[in-house]
Amino acid sequence: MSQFLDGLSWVLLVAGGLFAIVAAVGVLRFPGFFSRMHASTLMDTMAAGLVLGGLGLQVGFTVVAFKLALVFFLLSVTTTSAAHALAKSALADGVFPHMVDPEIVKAGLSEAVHGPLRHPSEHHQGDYHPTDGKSKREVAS
Amino acid sequence: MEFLGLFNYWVFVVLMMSGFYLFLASRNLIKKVIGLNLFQTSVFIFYISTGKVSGGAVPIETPGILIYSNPLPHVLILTAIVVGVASTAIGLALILRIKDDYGTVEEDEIDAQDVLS
Amino acid sequence: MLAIAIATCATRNLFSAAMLFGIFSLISASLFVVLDAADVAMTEAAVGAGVSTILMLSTLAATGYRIQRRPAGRQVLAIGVSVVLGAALIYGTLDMPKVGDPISPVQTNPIAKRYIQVSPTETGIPNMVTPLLASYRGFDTFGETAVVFTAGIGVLALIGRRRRRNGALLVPNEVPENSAQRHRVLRVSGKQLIPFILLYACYVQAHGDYGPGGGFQAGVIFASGLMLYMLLLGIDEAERIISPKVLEKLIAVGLLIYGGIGLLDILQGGSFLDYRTLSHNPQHGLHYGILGIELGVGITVTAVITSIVFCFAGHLRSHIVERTSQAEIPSPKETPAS
Amino acid sequence: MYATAALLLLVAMAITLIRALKGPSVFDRILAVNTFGTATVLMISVVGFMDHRPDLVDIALIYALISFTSTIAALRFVEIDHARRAQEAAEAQGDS
Repeated sequence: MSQFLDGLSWVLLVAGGLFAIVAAVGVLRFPGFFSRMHASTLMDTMAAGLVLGGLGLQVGFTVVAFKLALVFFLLSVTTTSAAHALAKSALADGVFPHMVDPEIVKAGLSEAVHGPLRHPSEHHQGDYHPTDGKSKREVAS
Repeated sequence: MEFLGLFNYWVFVVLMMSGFYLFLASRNLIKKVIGLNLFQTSVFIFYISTGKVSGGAVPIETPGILIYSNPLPHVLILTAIVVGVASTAIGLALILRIKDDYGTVEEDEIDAQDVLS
Repeated sequence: MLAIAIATCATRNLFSAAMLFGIFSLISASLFVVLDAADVAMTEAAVGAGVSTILMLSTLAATGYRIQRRPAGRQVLAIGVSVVLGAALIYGTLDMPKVGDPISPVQTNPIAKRYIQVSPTETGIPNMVTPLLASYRGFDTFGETAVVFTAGIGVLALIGRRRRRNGALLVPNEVPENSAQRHRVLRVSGKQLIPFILLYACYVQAHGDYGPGGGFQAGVIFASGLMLYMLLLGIDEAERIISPKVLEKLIAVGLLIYGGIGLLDILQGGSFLDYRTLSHNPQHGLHYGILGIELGVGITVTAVITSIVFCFAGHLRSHIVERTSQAEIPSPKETPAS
Repeated sequence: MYATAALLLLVAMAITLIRALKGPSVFDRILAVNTFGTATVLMISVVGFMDHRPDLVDIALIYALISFTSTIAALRFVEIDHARRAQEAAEAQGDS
């Protein structure tokens, strides 16, 4: 049983570390502030939860486990509200969500106003392909 | 920690020198304070590195652990950090007053105003 | 870490320099953890990431954060001096014992051995840093506390309540209608956190004998809790909770507790700060003495740091109020509803 | 096992750091610092366990609290600065 728990906590720890890396890569590579924010929440939820959970399995039900739970609780309270405030400040300061192509937004708006139009991808050929990640990155860079 | 060797000391030297450079080269008083802080932190790192014993543990007595790192540098640095932030606060307060009276925190502009008056 | 240091040098935007400095101290605190200095890491975490960042930011908010480009002459000279000095220092380190070497002079010094081997049994306190701080090096710590005290007094004298008089009380928050009202979510959740922080500070204070912690750390953490309150609800609200006058007195009270315990030792027939006389059992006496001293240190540090931060915030606020009153006379209508 | 997790977290911290250094906007930097802080919290807990010192979780706890405070401070600074710039712009308009 203890070996099973050990293995489980190993898996959790490594998974948490991997999630942390994924989050960090997201923070580095995503275009635009708000999508980066989306990536950073991964760190606060998945990575923190998995790593702290893995550590918690190591100690069992002790004071330390309680502290770990407290850390997780505090992290989930602080990071969410800090993220909320950050997004709000950024929005107020004139940072807008990164759009792949502002024209699409306009097209979407006009669609909303004037009824269905052509699909944006027909409209802007080569600019926007929802399924093609490559051109997205090109737009970002 | 064997592989560290003298590396820690080199890190400390480079950090210290970058703080020193910042202090010498910048004319902005706030940046000078940041440089001083950098310098200070490098000294902290130096002290703590000297206290480390390889294979040692945090100096809190626990049954079963025989080797502890040297607590003396820890004590010195512990107080030094708090004193350091207090003195930083003094420096920044002085800067604020300078800003109030001169309207700038750039050293040469202050000099120029002093020459004028 | 080096990258950060160099980037801090390179950037001319002081705001990013301050933020980078925050990261820098986070990293150095992690380094302290790796190097077995738990207490130091705790202090550095609380001080570097919290207090000094906030102080720098509030100074920057008052002074502006862009620097003009400078002529290069002086920088070249500075680089030259630093590189030469750095080379000399590195040359000096070549003779030094390796990091972690158990037979380096620092480790073989008899005093270190004594502290490690005797102090836990002599004082009954497992955390060696605490008795070392409060008892063996009690004079030193007394001096340090006095320095912190003096710094607090200095800041109060420099940017204290001088500017409070000129009608600044009309505007309760630093930026009316802009910040305090907008962040309702932040305010609610932050407010829930503050009791945790304060309680945790008390725990750190009391638990300093057994785990990492003690007066300095607890003081800084307590002050951070109050700082958070100030950031969330504005300086006036915070000063209503704990008034600057009380803080000023607390600064002195902490130091007086420290000195008073020392004097008590003399009265009991020992020497200054020799706590063994405080109780019939020398070990208990030491323990009580250390706890009392830590309490004194904690009170002083809390009061000093809180009042420093309040001073900075008050100064900043008066700046902003001055600027707004130059543009237009602030009317009571601007006050937020809360 | 702990070493693996610590290594992964270290890499994550390094990557986040690059964003903090690059950060085109102030908010990117704050975000990166925040993420970095979370990573540091995890890192410290893991290192503490690596040393068989679960008490070090205390330090991680303090980190979690303090990094929140400093994030809010940074936001506050940005707001004050924003307000000042807006006001300066308004004054400049009034002058011209």
